[in-house]
Amino acid sequence: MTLLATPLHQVLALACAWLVLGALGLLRQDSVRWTTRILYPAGAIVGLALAIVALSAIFDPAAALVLPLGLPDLPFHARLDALSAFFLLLLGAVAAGVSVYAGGYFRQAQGTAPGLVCLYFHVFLASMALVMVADDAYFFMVAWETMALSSFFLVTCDHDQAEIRRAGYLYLLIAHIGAIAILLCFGALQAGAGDYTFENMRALQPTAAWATAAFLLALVGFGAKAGIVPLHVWLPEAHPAAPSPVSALLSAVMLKTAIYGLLRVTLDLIGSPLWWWGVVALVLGLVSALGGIVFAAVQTDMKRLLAYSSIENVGLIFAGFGLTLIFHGFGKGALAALALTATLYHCLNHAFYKSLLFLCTGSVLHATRERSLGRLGGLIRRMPWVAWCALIGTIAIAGLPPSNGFVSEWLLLQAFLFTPGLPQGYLNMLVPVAAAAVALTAALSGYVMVKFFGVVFLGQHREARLAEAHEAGIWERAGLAWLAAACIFLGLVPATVIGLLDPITRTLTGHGIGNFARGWLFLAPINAERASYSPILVFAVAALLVAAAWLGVRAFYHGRARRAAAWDCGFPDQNARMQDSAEGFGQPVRHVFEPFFRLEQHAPAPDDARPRFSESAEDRLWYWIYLPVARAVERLTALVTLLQRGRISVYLAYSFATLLALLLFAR
Amino acid sequence: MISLSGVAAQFTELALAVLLAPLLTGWVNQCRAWLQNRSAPPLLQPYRVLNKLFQKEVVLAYGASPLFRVAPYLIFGCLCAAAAIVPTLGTDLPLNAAADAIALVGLLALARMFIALAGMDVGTAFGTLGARREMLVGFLAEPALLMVLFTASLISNSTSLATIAATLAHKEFVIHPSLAFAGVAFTMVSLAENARIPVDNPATHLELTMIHEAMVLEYSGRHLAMIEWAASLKLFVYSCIGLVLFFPFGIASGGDWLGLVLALPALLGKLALGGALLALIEMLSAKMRIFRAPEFLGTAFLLAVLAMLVHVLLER
Amino acid sequence: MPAELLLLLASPLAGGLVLALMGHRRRAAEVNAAFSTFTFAAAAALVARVVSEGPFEALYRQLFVDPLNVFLVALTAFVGMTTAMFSRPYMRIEREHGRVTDGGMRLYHSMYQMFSFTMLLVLTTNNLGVMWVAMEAATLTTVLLVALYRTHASLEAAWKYFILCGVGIAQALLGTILVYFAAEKILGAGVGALLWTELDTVKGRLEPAVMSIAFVFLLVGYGTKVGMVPLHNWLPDAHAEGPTPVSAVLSGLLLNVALYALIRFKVITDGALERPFASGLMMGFGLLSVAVAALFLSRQRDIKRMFAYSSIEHMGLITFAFGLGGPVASFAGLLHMTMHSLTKSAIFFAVGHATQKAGTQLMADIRGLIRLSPTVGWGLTLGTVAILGLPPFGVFASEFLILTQAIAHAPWAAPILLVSLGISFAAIFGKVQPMVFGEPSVARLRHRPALLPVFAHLLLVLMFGLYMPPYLAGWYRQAALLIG
Amino acid sequence: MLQHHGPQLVNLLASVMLLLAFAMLSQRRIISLINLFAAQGFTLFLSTALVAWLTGQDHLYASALLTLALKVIALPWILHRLIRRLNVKWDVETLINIPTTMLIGIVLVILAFNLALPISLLAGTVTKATLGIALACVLLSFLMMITRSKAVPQVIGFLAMENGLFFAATGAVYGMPMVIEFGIALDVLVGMLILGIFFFRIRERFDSLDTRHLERLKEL
Repeated sequence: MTLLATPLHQVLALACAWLVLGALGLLRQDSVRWTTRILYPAGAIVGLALAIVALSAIFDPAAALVLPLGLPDLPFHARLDALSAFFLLLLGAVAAGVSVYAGGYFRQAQGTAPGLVCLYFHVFLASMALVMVADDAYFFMVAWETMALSSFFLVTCDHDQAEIRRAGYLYLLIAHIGAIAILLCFGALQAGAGDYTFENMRALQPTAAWATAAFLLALVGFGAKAGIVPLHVWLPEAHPAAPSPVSALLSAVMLKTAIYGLLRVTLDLIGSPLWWWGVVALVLGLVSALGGIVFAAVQTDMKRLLAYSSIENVGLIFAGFGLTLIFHGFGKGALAALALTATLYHCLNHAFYKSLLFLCTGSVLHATRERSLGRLGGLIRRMPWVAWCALIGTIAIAGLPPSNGFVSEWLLLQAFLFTPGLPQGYLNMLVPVAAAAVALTAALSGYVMVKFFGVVFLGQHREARLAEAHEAGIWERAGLAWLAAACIFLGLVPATVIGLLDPITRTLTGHGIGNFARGWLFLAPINAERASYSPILVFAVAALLVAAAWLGVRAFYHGRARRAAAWDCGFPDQNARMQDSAEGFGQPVRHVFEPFFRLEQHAPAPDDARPRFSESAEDRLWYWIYLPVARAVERLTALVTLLQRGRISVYLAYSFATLLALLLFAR
Repeated sequence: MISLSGVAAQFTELALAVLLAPLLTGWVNQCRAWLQNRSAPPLLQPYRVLNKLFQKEVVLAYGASPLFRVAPYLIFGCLCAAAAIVPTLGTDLPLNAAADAIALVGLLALARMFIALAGMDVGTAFGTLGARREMLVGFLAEPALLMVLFTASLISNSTSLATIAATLAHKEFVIHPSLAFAGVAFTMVSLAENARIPVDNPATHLELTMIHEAMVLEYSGRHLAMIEWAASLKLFVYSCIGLVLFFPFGIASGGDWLGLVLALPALLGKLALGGALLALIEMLSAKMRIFRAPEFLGTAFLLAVLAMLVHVLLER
Repeated sequence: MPAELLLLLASPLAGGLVLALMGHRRRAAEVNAAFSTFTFAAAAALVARVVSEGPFEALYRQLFVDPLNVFLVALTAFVGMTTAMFSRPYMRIEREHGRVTDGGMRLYHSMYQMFSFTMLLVLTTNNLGVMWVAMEAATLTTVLLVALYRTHASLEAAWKYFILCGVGIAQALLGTILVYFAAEKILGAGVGALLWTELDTVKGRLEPAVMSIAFVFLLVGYGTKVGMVPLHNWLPDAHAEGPTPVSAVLSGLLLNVALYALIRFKVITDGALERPFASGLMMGFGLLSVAVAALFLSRQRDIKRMFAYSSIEHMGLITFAFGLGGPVASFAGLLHMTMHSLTKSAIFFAVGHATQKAGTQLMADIRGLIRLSPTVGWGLTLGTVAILGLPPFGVFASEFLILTQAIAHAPWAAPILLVSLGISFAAIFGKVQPMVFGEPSVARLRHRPALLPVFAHLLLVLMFGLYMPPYLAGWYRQAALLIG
Repeated sequence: MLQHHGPQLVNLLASVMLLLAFAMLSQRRIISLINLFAAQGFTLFLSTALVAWLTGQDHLYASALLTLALKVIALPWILHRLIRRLNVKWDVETLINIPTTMLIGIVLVILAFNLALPISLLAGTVTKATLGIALACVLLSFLMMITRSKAVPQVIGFLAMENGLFFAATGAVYGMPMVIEFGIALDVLVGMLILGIFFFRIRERFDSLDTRHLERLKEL
């Protein structure tokens, strides 16, 4: 079958398979069995196949293809090179896990018919796959906005609640503004010469001014989709509104399509980036990282907490991307390769552990019908499997040693350590501050994740009915296990994974760091003396010591234990309300980072019969950027309505004036 | 290239760390008592406490989950691994290639996370209070520690602790002003991390002021012993890091047995001196309100970043 | 005179006369649909003929068919047919609700057919004078339809429509006279001087000064009918107050026909004057229309008024595209014209049923359409998504081409266009989303809505977005070359 | 004599047309407004007939007769009947007072003249000078429509504009081809009938013909 000969054909065939699955969902819209038992698992298999095809395609040279679809003089061009293969691998692997989980999760009825949700779900996956292989502006834009549209319908699944509709509207609006910027960017790249295929854009050498315009537009366009600070307000609204498997896909894979787009435009289409672009991306990344994590610390809704943490991780990815541009701008290819590897590795890790955590919140949401942290707690006893997977996710996202999060953070910090060698004076000064910000963000993410895991899974049940929370179903556990295993695998064998990233860095920056790694055991990007890290050895030593301690104590002393009421320094009546609430655990960060927030406190009056204390920390950007813009447009429209006040003589006067003006001036 | 002396050095260092840690704590308590001119508890008192606790039967709260029972061993394991990484006697340790400075900070952070989670597990008021404060101190101290280690790695342009120790100890002696800043920052961070006086009082019984003790209130028997032992091990690790970065003289370079033998007394002497110095610092300062701790650690963080800037400016 | 052309014009005329007699009968709607279907069949045959044999003239050179106007004839006939099918159940419901009397039904059906006759005449005539008369007749036929409901608002809308368009058309007559005056100097007196084919051949030698003044009058004249901004005031009232099939046909077809007339004159004027005087004016007015109409959208509370402003915005975009000139921009303009007609008429069909269910056109009182009746809800959602230019649909394809041409040839215009499209997206989607999602707030109508036309149109638009059949593309390209 | 003084006579009739346009602009009473419109129609008939006689264009005779039938007899008759049926006896209300309207009118006439100048130089017809006056009549009637608040004066302004257009046609090109003349005449007649229907509907709805009632459709 020549149709499935090359990997590119296979990728397109798999994308069509997803579309067909989505269409099949429409056949029997209301039957939950048909969608969850057959379609979602089939989608998972397609995802797995996509991952395998992408894995094999990473090492092949780029393959291009022209499809019969599209505009008459601009048909769809498709291309599969190392960069797209990597992101397809990421999409396939995560989609496999999430689809399996969705098979179990969508057993419970959502707002819309299960068949429709299945349709949106698979169209969303297929459009993301097509975004990665698109090789001309039209195909890219069609795939890009189909992704935005299908994810909008997913976000507004149960559209009965008003705030879900508002979240959906905000999401699609900012996605559309981003798409407009991307369209302008392609226009700038094409600069009036030749057609709109990426091939032509690569051949064109744009002038510095056009290239800068294209880069800044791409930054705005893809930054809007990635959730970078000024344009991030949709992310904490849209992710919690969507059902959990969809939030996982949104956070894990859709944000990465924005990173893919940015890499494609900057390193591939423009080709020769200027160094100060990197500084812009670095600063934006760090501001988003710090802002994101600080806001994550004060959230009281678990899915909003994870959404803000996504902003933080995207910020770190942008910082890595900024470093790549700085090194590439100064012609240090090897260091650019290191920074790019750190960026791509962090994309991979974030995709896995964020989707794992979102799926855990999904299971918690299903078991308790409760999303706010103030009404959860003690679920580790009722849902051990979900709790331990969440613990793996928590360690990974906090960037602690045996996990994959630590490896990408390690690479990023290594990349930071090389910057003092740059010729630019100020840059050497800026980068230690940047390294400090990255370190602070990593530490803060530890704080946030302890809060997330501790408040949700540990302690006592804050609500009575949590006692009968049931464990997640088989399908859901399979999805969680797949993603947790991926996190552990990526954490323990980074050298082989970097071998995978090598062809990408070689195509984009001309250098690779794959060959310095001394065998699969040790990860030593530049040279062994400089820095090397072997996760397996560290994990083995630590495990050995723990086992030794455990056995030693059992051997020399004894293992007896008995149960009694909690000690708590002698206080007798211990109840669940005495634990820390989510606001409580976030209070130190609110105190330390006070200027970040716009705090509104409601303290009860002294004679209040039922005193209620509430405090809300809002994002200042709403009041600095979004509401002023909305008011400005409002005033402008009010101005325009003066044109249509209803008097016919005034309308005739307009026509008369236009006629005279044209007669007088238009000669 | 794993040499026999390296392996020997590695095992002796690990054994030394695990066994001498309570001794160091005992020595510090003795120095404190003398400085407060009251009669000091015997030097080996911590060993007796540990032995007593190991005998005792463990009492678990009804709500305690398996995490609560596993946490002490995990914490102890992580800190032992951290101790194994820090070169106290020789520099060519087999584990050098396995982990570097960033991994060390990671391991300490992992230990901190587990103790905080254990604190929150039973769901008492003080447990979560302690966990919240521990993480507050943690998220300010960890970046400062990382910056201190970065300053050293910029000087020796490598992040592996052995290379840092080698360049600082065996290269010709150079005054590094950045290390001075880093030194001050490091002391402030280690005071905060080890729950010493200015941030937290190890000997206090007033739960509301505790940070470290509040989390381990629910532990008893062998679990409490492991936690106590881990705490003293943490103090030991921090002092070894301080020695490697600021007083690396006497650490044996690769392969010579004689150097190893001589390094032991040097290490003990330096540790004794360090312990006394720690006790002195504790006597001179009073415990701060918990919301003064962020400013204290903020200055430490600032000093560490300043150290890096000074390095980039002056020593480039 | 070839049979197809004869049938094409005779069928609506005959339909108009027959329905004038039996328009109020029970079977009148079916007869109306039958006549429209027959007209569409004739149009299809005409298209086949032109595509195979090329342009030809007929009826002593008074009628003329070339790739440009045959594509618009086909579009007009197709949308006329689907609107007739849609108006069958719609008008029956209106009659049951007592909003339309028997006399009104008779007037409606006969005027509907006469209206399609006048439009087809404007498209196929070669004589610019006859084109003016047919355009004026189109206004006359629709003004009574707009006032069909005899409410206060519809009366006011009809009066404004008549006066403003009457005055506009009068300017166009003066423009036509001046063109005839310039042509007479070269082609000699008599009917020949008013034939477009003649003028097209000799446009190089026409007097520039006269032609520029003539184009100004024509731009103000036919521009009023296209709804360009300073002259647009009648459009929102007329499209919102008439019955929905009339709004669909007005928004979908009449605007295109007016713009077609303007393009015919632009081709001649640009030929006569060296500098792109006509193109520049059209670009300016187009841009102004897009920007101002976008700002109007967020103030609307009546759904049909909002989509009327959206029509102004899209017609502005098409005028801008033709103003840009060049084969690709003209191709994009023609494509956008087709897409806009199909999508806007589909939206009006869905809106028609939605307003009938809710009994009101105020968007605040219509909620939860998808939950209440999926076909109407999904029709409106997909229609709105299509008209807003979201990719899988064809409107994005033409907007993509227009915007990329704008970036290439008039970079200063691209940001204005994009910002206006962004504002209109925010406004329209912000108002339609609560209507479609959420808890239903309207009563359920007894009989099922006939929404086959809506999904037929949207399917066509989706097809154009993804795959353009080659012969269709070739046809559009021929038409684009004519515009130059 | 008629042959020799032909062009002056045509210019005389053109100036009478302009005078009548100004008179209509300043007229207060509705009845005399209709009579003035009829007079303007008659002047147009005379001018067309004269030009037909002077240049021997026999199709112009038909056009002149058409003008006579439509604009001098039919339309004024319909308007008078409507006025009687609607028993409308009041005077014409204007939005801006008469003197300012006249001032604007004069400015428009000057503008029309130097606009039409380049065209009339090219015109080969004997009546090329009248093109400026025709354009002025069109603009004046446009102004009349803008400044009148009652429905009937607005319609009369619209019909006066048609007169101006026909006058421009004869002036520039000796009239449009016959088929188009008939088309335009038919349109104007049907337009007048429809306007009649509207008068009755507006009257029964608002019991007044003032367009200020027609202002509900607006943006807030």
